[in-house]
Amino acid sequence: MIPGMLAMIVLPLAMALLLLWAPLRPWIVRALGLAPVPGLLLLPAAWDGGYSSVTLQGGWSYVLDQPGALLLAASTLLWIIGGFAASRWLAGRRDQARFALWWLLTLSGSLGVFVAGDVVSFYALYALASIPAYGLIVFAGGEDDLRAGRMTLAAALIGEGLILAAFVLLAVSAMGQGLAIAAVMNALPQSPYATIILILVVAGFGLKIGLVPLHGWMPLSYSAGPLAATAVLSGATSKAGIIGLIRFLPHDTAMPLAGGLILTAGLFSALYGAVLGLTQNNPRSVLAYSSVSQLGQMAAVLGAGLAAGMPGADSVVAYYAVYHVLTKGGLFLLLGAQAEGRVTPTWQLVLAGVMALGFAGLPLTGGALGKLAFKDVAGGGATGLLFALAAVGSTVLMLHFLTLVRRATPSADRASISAAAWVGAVTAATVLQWSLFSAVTGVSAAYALKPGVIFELLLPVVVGALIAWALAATDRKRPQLPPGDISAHAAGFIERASPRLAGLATRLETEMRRWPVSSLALVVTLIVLVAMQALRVPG
Amino acid sequence: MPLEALPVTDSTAGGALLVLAIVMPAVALVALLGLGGRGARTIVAAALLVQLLVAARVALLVAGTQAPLVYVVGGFHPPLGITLRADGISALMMVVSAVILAAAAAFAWKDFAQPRGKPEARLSLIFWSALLAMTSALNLLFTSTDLFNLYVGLELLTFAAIPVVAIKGGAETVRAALRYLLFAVFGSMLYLLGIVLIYGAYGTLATAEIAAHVTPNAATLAAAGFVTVGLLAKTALFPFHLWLPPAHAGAPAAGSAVLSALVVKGSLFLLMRLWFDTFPTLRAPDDMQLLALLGALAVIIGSITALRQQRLKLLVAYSTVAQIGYMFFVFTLVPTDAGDVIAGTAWTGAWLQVVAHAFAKAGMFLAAGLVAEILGHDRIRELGGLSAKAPLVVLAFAISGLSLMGLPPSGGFSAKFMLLVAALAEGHWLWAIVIIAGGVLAGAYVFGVLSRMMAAPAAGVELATVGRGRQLIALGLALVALLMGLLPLSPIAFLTIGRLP
Amino acid sequence: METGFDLALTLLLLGVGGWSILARNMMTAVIIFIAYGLLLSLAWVRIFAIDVSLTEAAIGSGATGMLMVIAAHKVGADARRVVHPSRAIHVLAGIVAALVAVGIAALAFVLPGEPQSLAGPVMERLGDSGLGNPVAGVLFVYRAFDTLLEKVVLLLALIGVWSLARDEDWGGIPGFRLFRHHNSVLTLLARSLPPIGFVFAIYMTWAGADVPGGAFQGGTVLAAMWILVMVAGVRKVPRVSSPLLRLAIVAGPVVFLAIGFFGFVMPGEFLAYPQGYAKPLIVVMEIALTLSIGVILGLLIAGPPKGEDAA
Amino acid sequence: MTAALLFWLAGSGLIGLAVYGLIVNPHPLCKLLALNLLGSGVFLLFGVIARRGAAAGLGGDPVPQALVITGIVVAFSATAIAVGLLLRLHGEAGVASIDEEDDAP
Repeated sequence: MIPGMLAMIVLPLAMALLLLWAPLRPWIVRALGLAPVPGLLLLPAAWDGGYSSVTLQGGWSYVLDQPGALLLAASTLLWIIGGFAASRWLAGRRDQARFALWWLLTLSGSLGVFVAGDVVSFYALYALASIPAYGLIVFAGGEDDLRAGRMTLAAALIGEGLILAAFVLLAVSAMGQGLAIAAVMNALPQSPYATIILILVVAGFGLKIGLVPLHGWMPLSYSAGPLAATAVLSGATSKAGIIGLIRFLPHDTAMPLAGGLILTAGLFSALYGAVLGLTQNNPRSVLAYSSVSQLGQMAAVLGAGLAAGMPGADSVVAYYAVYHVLTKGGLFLLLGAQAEGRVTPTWQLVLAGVMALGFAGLPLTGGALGKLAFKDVAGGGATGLLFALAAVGSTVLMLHFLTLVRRATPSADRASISAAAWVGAVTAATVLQWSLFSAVTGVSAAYALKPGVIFELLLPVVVGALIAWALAATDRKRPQLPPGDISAHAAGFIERASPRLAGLATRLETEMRRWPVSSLALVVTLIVLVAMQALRVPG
Repeated sequence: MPLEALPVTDSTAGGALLVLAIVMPAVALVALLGLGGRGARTIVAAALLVQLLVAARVALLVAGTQAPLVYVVGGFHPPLGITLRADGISALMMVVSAVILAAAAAFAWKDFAQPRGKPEARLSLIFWSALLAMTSALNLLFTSTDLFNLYVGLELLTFAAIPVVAIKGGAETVRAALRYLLFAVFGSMLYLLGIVLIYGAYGTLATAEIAAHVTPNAATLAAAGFVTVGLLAKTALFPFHLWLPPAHAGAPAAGSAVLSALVVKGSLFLLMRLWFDTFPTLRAPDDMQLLALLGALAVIIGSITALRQQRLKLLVAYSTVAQIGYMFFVFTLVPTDAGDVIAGTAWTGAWLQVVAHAFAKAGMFLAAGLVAEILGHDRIRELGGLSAKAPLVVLAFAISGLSLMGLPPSGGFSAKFMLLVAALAEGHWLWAIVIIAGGVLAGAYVFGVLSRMMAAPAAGVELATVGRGRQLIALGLALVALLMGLLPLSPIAFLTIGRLP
Repeated sequence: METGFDLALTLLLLGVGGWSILARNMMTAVIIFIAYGLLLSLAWVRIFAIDVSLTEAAIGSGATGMLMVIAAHKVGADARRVVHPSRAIHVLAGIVAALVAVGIAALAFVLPGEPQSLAGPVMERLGDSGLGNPVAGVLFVYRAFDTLLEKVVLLLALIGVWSLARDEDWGGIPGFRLFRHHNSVLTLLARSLPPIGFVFAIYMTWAGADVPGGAFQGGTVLAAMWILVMVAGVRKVPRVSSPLLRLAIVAGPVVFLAIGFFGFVMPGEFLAYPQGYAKPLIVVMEIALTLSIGVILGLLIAGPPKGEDAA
Repeated sequence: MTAALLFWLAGSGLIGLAVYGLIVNPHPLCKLLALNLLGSGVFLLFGVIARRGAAAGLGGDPVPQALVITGIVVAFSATAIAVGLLLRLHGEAGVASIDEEDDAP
């Protein structure tokens, strides 16, 4: 286990370093799909649910538990598939090495973050998973790419800042007990800063998973950059936010209020993403809204678990995420394959449709298994109804996506991602999901085949399909919103206002830099400093 | 009323090393001037090598005995004479400055060569003399315990920095040097006024004696104010940074590296020495909020200004303005009761910031110098093609940037983390927000530059080739900053060896 | 009577100092500043600091004044071209400057307790060194380390000035920024004064061990003589690369360092003098320093080397 | 001791004047002059402190007096470098100004 964990983090970094040596570059570019291979060593842990950890010199520690292993398994497979797709796509392109560099850095962080066992490692690997993505998004250098890259980078850096604040407060709360995640989380319930830590954790990781209203960057980001990159970013690296919530929300303590709020925020995101996605005409943007919706459901389940104090919620959410990792990545790869210039064969459209409806819980798909697994945690009643509504929304959204895919005119881009890539990814999703069901839930997978269960799952899909049909039949022009809707408006406002603010700061700086002002300030500082001290000392 | 005498501290074994650290560069300087510039590099190499050995030996002795090294010059004890003393932080800074000076010298080795068989060259004589004088002055500032002796050290450091700034000629750099000189001399005059008042009040200039008798009377408070403000001017804390960006951007790369990494730290070191060791009872963390406020402004405004620079060297220089700001939180963050965990954390964080910034910034300035050499300019918009041509330079810049942004593993992260822990544990929310915001802004400007470096080259641009050796020097310095991040995040005992009370 | 004199001197100092700050014409300001320096050395006599008074007259007023006159002569026309800060800055500057002045003045009345002094300890051990002048004792015995470093500062000032030469002029002759007069009176003075000045400089240095005076005062006299000779064109100005000139520059610091290091051997401390040899060693050192200081001061005033044609 | 008090006041006043001149006088040579005035004021204060410490048969404490001598030399060194810089700047730019924006067209 332990060598596997380290190799998984170090191998991509080592490959990135070897890019310095020009003769090796073509080979490394060709081997992108091999970089995540050490992660396969850790695959068994997803089934056995064991727990292993190691602490290195200097307090760096790494752990492997079931939620981490589940996310890791799916992400490793997606990175391998994506890596081979990317290598093929890169063949003969200029600047291959640059793409490979950012790819490998993101890969190291994206997989490493699932096994980070202490606050510092987590922070470092999380940053590695988030920040280098910028290089992938702006790879082609177009105006839209640059804007999307800037937004993504801003979201990543601000997220880093929020998380750092949370981590420092955790360290302060657990002063003297080390920085292992387990240790600091133990101290959380007694911490005077517990509320603010929770707020920072939810906001910081919420930014990563596009929790409404922090979702504005996601449609922009997923609409730009090469599709091979978008596939891994949307499928794998977005789960850094999920593992963050899993690790840094309390496990053993029931927190009804905090949990309830997270549940509400997650459900709101789930519905919001499903509805607002319908206003988009770009299939990439639609998939992004679907991510907002799906990741929102995962957050909601974690919130429900926190409210009830159910530690099992972590594994369940990770299990549900497995399907999203590979299928979301797969659908982006489909768009890449589609752009090849051929008409998409019908069997592919059907397969894509089935897999996409898996997000809505279409029976027998991996997604349906995920929904069955978290049903107990999510609970029934009003919450259950809302989850069902989200499934209805997902159905409508995914059918909208399929219409767009069918209608899409193949672009002139000479992209060449093989259809095998996306088919492989969705197949892996289904296989993993079926084979893991009993390991995670303790219930035989046959449960999913019961007619009652199938009916219950089918209902929202049918309702959604009817709504979609009704929408299509009315033929009313649907409202169009810019990708990222209100949040993009807000970001746009900040984008326009910030140069003005920065201009103000630089003007102030220029003014202060003039000799008379600066020297005057020096003497004023002297007077204030002495006066402050003198006032404190009586007499 | 003569002050009651303190127990006399005699020279310790190895104390003479401190004299060597200060005087050997001066000997080399005299030899350089006397023999002419022709043997300059040999003399400098020997002097810096001795310096490295001396600094390492001092650090080992301090660590070994867990006690400071002391040397009573001429055998005359204070208050009449001058005593040199190296505690943990002195030893640390001696090692840091010896390493960075040696690296900068190696980097500048070819640029400031004396052409064989030609008459003595100006560049060679001036640059190497200034570098030697800087070495001497820095060691003096790190070890002297006499306030007037320290004044001479401050001036020596400034006068050594001026030729490095002005060496390239041209109206811009000469103006920068003049600004620097006049503002720095203003600062030293205020400092001198402060120590005049201290002598008037206590009849001694030895820090240990002052620390033992200091009382918060009017003269002492005024003195502390003058001394502090004078040193602020020399440290270029915002808004007293008017001289720093043009001076640090105008010097040759190796010079900029030393100026940004070490020279501003000389006066900062003295400021910390004064408030923590000379007037420890005078320091009320609440009154120091003013310094923290200026530090916060430096972080925010310096970073934003860096973000908007068009020239790489100016961006790096403004990053120094911002990074200096972090160091001023220490005056508020270290609580007065010694031995406190928070105190140790803040203290260690501040010194890590000083050292990590020294290495990262030296690496970054050297990288920026190589960039300018490769492209023939340093306009940020036109940095394209660098990553393909000189990946090591880009790597050096990136790693230095990592430390400045405060991402782990790097010394910059450890420093920022510990400062944050101290700030939040004491409820200084505002300063914590500033520290975090500064990291976000640093991320923005470092990434802005990196993405330009990664871009495709503009058509028809000729890129020059630079030597592998100098690229490795820049990279090596950056890597030191990175490896510092592997230290455990807890107070470092070495930094408290020999601290007064 | 004496108080009246002191009061008048105080008012004069403030008046003349203020005038030099407020004068619009730079040359006027500089000449007033020189006069101010002379008044100040008078003040130093009044507070029993003869050594300082001599130094102030020689360096603070003389050498500094000379540098500033040269500068004002060259850049005087700038006065019309620089922009003055706004009225608000003037007012604020006036307020804060007044606050600082009043604050410092107020400290005169609250300096704590009895005056502190090291006069006693200085005199107590001065006998060991054989010196008669306590100020020389402080400079060369107790705080010789400061004095040694101050010599390095002086060398560095020279490096700083030389760094401003253009590369093609390097190795050339320090450009006397003074006007070259081939004037018979000047030539006569330049031929007759230096021998007297030289003797006087050596005397001042040698006497400095026991009575006010010393290397700096002597060095200034020497520098003045040298400059006179150069300006009158009686002797050629040496090149900055001349080995002899370099030797003269470093002679003082070399002797100082050598004696300092010899202290390690005997009596075992850096910058300590062997029992009984203090005074002769100090006198030797001071004479070497006088030479170096004279040459360095002259070179600092002469400025960076200029091309052959400019000399 | 009235001389000491009077000269202390003179020193304070000179420092105030110099600070004012340093802030408002735009030309670097004027600033340099103000700096020298500031220095002389500081030295004078030190001289007064020496005078207060008259003891052991001396008219003043010799330690501050010696330090002032060193201080004067250091201040002179600064002046020499500054004059060199401002003359070079004058030569390069045609006018010696310290703020770029002070260069009136």
